[in-house]
Amino acid sequence: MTYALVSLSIPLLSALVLMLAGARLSKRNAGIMAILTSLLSLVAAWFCLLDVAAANQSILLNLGGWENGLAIRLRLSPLSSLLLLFAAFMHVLIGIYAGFSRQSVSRDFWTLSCVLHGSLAALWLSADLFNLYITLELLGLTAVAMVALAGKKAYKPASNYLILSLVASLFYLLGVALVYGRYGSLDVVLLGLQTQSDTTTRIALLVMTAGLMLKAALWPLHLWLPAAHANAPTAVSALLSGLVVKGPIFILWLLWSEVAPVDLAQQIGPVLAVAGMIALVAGGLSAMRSPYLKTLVAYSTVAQLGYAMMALGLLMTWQLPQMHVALWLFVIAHGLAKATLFLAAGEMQTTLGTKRVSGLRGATQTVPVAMFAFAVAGGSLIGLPPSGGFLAKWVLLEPMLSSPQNWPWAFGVLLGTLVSAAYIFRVVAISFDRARINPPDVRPDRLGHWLALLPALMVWGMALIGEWLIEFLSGGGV
Amino acid sequence: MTGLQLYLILGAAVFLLGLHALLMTTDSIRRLIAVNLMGAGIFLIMVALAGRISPPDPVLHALVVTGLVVAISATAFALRLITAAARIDSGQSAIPDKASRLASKTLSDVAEDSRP
Amino acid sequence: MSTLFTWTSLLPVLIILSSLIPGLLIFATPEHARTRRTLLNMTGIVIKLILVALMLAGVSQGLTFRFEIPFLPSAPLVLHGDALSLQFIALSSILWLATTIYAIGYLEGSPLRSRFFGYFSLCVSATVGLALAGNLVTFLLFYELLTLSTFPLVVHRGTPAALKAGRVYLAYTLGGGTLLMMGVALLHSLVTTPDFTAGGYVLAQIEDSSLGLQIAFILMIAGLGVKAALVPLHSWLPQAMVAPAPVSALLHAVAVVKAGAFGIIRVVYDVYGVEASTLLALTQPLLWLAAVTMIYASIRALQQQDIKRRLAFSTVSQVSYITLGVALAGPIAAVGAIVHLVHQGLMKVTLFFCAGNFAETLGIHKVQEMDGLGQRMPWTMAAFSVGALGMIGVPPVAGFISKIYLGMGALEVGQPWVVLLLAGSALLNAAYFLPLLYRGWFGKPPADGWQKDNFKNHRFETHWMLLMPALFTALLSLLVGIFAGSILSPLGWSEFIVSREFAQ
Amino acid sequence: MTLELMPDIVLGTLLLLMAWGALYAPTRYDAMALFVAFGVVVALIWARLGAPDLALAEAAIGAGLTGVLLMQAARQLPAEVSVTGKRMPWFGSSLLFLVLTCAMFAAHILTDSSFKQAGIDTSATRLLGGPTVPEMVTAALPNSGVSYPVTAVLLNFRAWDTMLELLVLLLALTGVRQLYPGTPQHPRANTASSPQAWPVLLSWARFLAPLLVLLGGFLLWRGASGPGGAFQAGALLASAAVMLRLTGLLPPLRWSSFLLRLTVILGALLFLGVALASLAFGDGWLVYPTQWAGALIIVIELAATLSIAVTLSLLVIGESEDLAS
Repeated sequence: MTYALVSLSIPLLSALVLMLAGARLSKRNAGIMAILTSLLSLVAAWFCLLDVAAANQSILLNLGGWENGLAIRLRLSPLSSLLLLFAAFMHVLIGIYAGFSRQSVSRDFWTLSCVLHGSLAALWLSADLFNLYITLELLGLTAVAMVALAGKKAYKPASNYLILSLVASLFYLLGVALVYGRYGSLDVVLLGLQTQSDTTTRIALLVMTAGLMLKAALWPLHLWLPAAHANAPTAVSALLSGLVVKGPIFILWLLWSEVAPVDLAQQIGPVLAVAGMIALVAGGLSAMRSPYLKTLVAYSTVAQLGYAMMALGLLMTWQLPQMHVALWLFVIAHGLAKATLFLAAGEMQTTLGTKRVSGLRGATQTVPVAMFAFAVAGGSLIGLPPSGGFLAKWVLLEPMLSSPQNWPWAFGVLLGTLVSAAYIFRVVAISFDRARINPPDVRPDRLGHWLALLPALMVWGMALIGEWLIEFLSGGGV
Repeated sequence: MTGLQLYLILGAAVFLLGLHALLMTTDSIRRLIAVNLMGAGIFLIMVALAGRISPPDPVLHALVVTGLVVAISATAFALRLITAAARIDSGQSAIPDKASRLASKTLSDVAEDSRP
Repeated sequence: MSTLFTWTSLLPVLIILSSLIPGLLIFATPEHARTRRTLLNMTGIVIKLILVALMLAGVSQGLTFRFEIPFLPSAPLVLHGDALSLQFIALSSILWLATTIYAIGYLEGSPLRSRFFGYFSLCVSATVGLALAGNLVTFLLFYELLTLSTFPLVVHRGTPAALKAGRVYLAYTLGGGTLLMMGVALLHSLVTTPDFTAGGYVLAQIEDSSLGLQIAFILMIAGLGVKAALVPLHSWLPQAMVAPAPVSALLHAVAVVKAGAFGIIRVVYDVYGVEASTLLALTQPLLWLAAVTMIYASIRALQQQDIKRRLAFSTVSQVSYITLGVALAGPIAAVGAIVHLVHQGLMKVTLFFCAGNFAETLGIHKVQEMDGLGQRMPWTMAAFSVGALGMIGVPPVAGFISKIYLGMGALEVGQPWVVLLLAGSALLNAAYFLPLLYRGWFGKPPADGWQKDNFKNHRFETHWMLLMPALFTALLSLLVGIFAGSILSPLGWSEFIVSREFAQ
Repeated sequence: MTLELMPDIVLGTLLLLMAWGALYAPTRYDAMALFVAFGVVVALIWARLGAPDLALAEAAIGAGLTGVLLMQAARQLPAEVSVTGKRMPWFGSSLLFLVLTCAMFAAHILTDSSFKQAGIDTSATRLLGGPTVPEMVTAALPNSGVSYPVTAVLLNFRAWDTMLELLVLLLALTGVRQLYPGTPQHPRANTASSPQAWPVLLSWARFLAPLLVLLGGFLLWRGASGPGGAFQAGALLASAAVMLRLTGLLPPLRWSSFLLRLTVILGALLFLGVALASLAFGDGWLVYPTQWAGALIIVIELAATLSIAVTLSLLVIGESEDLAS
């Protein structure tokens, strides 16, 4: 647990120091400091993961040493240790990209990215509904401030995003208030022992779910996402799509897999799963039609989150532990792949001087590395073996196929795969156009392009540790 | 009906009123006010729930204090953001394209040329 | 860990790496470094051929080559060199040699050659991986990688037509890949994913979940059928003709189409097993499908005036022979099917090389333009004739052997109508190939000369790098037919495979 | 029953009226004014419900700071296009549905027996037969270092929440600072930061501000044993600062000053420092040693008050030249 706390407090401390230092620290040094911070946090998270793997169970910590119920509890499960590691890695990667590639960011990006890192770590570790509310707010405000970094054109999307995010948090807070009113507790584990499926619980869970779905941009509450994610600076889009939307999903998962009574979860599960299926198709179709590259990538987030929602819904319906694994494999694979997609999209936009998909004609020649990264990461989104996306899909498919009455769900996965393939290869096919090449405005930035490729290779590399990952997540994953 | 129930209903009513207004208006300031009202409704519910016992539940009061800080921070940020967004000329397209940039460049060139 | 590092476990990996690493290096090679690129290509090929020979020797000695790393629960990644995989690997390695030489000559002076040869090598690596795959999940993996690495080759020219063909190709093959994945996953949920076993491994489950097994079979055959170009999933293949000639050769003879056919062989023999497939009533529909494909594609081939398109439909028809042999579910037919995998490859690659030579040398694309070709390009025309006659089934060319075995196999399992079918198909083959030969040898060259005439003052009738591969493969098609009786011929090896398959 | 509830009903009606007005008043200016009035009513209700801390906080924020914020925004915003903004027609039917469902749910909640039970007596909130959380608070109070339960919860039992809450404030400030990138190019001669205030307002401010500061100090000091505490004190101090700044009596608060930045982050920094120190040298993350708990809490509260005060005033009245780094 100590390592987890260290991994959590390093970025927070660093954020404060960066704020204090202000202009005294040059922008470059601020960047280096933030990257080192994430790196240190990554190391701590790694040790934390080793600890958990050795203990092979969740570790609970009562903050302040107070008794259960009174104290806020933190919980370190295999999943949260993995997510700590994941968040730290993404911050290191995107930090290096933001600091050293041609895309420059303002000084406050570093403060915000440290706060984001810290609040995500706090979220993964928290097992207290109200504490989760605060981390959720932190996450939302950071995200909005980061979108606003893009400058004037992003203010409007940012303010819309902020209002939506506030509303979403309030829905969640209402649910928390009702739960506390009903059970007199905020602790996830204690609540899990107590909850019954009465009306209050039902309404509380429903409003919380609505709020969290809005925050996570799960269909049909996703309409804010493309504008916000597509207008942010490239590094920020990658963080938003890769990490920020995963926070609410974590809480949603916590609620339904632990707090909610089983019979209630079984009632709501199919609804969520169907919504996930629709998200897959609807998001994919929107991505297919989008004229702008970043919007396409943003819509693909909507679609891919459909997989996560499907996994969650089916987890609730069937109460099968594999579904935890499927859900979190999707989240991690999608995070890595999406980081690549946004970085590559940003690089291609800068180099080719266009934001349109049609401007990518000839991209395999003009920006080969970025385009290759885009295609490779796209392969994971489609779920081609042996990528991380395939691992997740495989784990999701297995229980679906095991008995004939579940086969219709597999059809949803099939549809999702085809739609994702359609929008990814729409981009890839255009890039092979040699007849009407769009000439680059500037020379490609080598570092940025290769950095974009890195997470894509990692998501394919997940295959190497696939079996271990699945076992690690299913062993005491809850 | 007791006083507590009255305040519970009031809280729910204020929340719903805020939600309704949020969905009905497009003016950002009014939407922000609506969000604040929703928050106030929730706080009302929480305080009413705290009042079930005597002395009132300190945990809920503490949560509301925390919630208030979060609300004022977010409100201040949102207001600043809204005013900043309003300052920006809304005529600009959110995603300018190479073509349109070129077009605007040409236009300004033309303007440059036509200057005496 | 000790099993990881013996030479028998590493050899399969090395075989894949022998084309993968040169491929990756070629990507990094500058466009103008022609010698370095050629050197990389040739080193890779030579190493691969040596390794394959080594493995061939090992397998015939009874050694097992198996490499395994964990991947999915109860479905590890397994590379496994058995007799059947070697048949396919040997074919693709030899044809890779021929095709690479051909491609170097063909693409001389054109842009983006590093990219082309990079993907070319990746494509071969995927094919070899697919051949070595030891279980269905590994097979699936390489099957998808093959799709991905061939796409850039299909759209290599980057023209609107190429892009359109590429989109069609992707739509079909990715759709097929998805179906295959569903099938594999369904089968995995029924019987998990053990290694390919001669005689199959589903027999024990046949009572409990026959419906599931049937659906999995249909899904997998549909997925594989796309690449094997079974009607009605074949239309991508003629469209993909816009690709450069070496790519067409690769698609038709070495990699893509063969991957589908090879997959069908694996699924029927080593996953379901002949007994289970018959019990589940799966072979008869497959037989019908193959028969329909055979006849339909031959008729379509008759209608084509473009040489490459005619060859494409001929491929559709010829590859279904393999499926036919598999579906007949008898040992002799099986020999026919497996040997046809090689024979068709050799003959078809010859035909495509020759067609490419005609186009490159004299700008000939249509059947009508072939008049008198034999006078200007006798060697190429001779090679073309060998290939065409083999396709019809004229002895002693390789095609004759496969047809004989297929026919005997059909009689053995009591399906005499298949013999009629084969005869009909041979007639149709003759009908669409003989006119070409007639025009080529006996037609009069155009009075006003050829529309273009490259390589006129060369030592050979065309560039030697274009001519030699065609002659080489034509010679091979003849030799494997003539020496079919030898144990080292594809036929002998196929009998070796089948004897193990039908042993139990 | 009715007589007893009379004040509640009056307050409730007022609340709803104000809420309605704040949302649907014909002009935006009226809406804002009514929103401030709404805040006052809410403060009254808090007082009535036995939550004096909240009443104080709401008065300082809802009526004070939010009012200033809104007025400033109103001054800068262009006129509203239409009275209540454009309506979204396609939203109509779905909205009706939504509101109806919500209302139905609300009605259901309030009549549902389980909630009624929970709403009237708290027997349902026992943790698996153990003591309820308020009982735990009472029991643990002597060890918490302070004698007022709300403060104990905020700064000891749920100190982690409070620490994160301070971060939220900092974050809002960082976010606002994004909107004023770089140094202003055109220093305006007569900016809003130094308006020509009326003499009456000036003298009022001179009189009120010290009072607010005093009151803030008192609240902070009192927080250990009674209603009050860091947040209320900070909010009052911020109100005083805002008032003085608006009348031009306070020099501008410049983000570029190191001291100011230190003050802003002091609360969170100290909190985090204590947490790390307790992890490294003490019994664990945020575990205060019992004999020092009181002193620690006072120090943290002091720091937090300063941070909150400065952050809030910057959030409310920070101009571009103040916020630029």
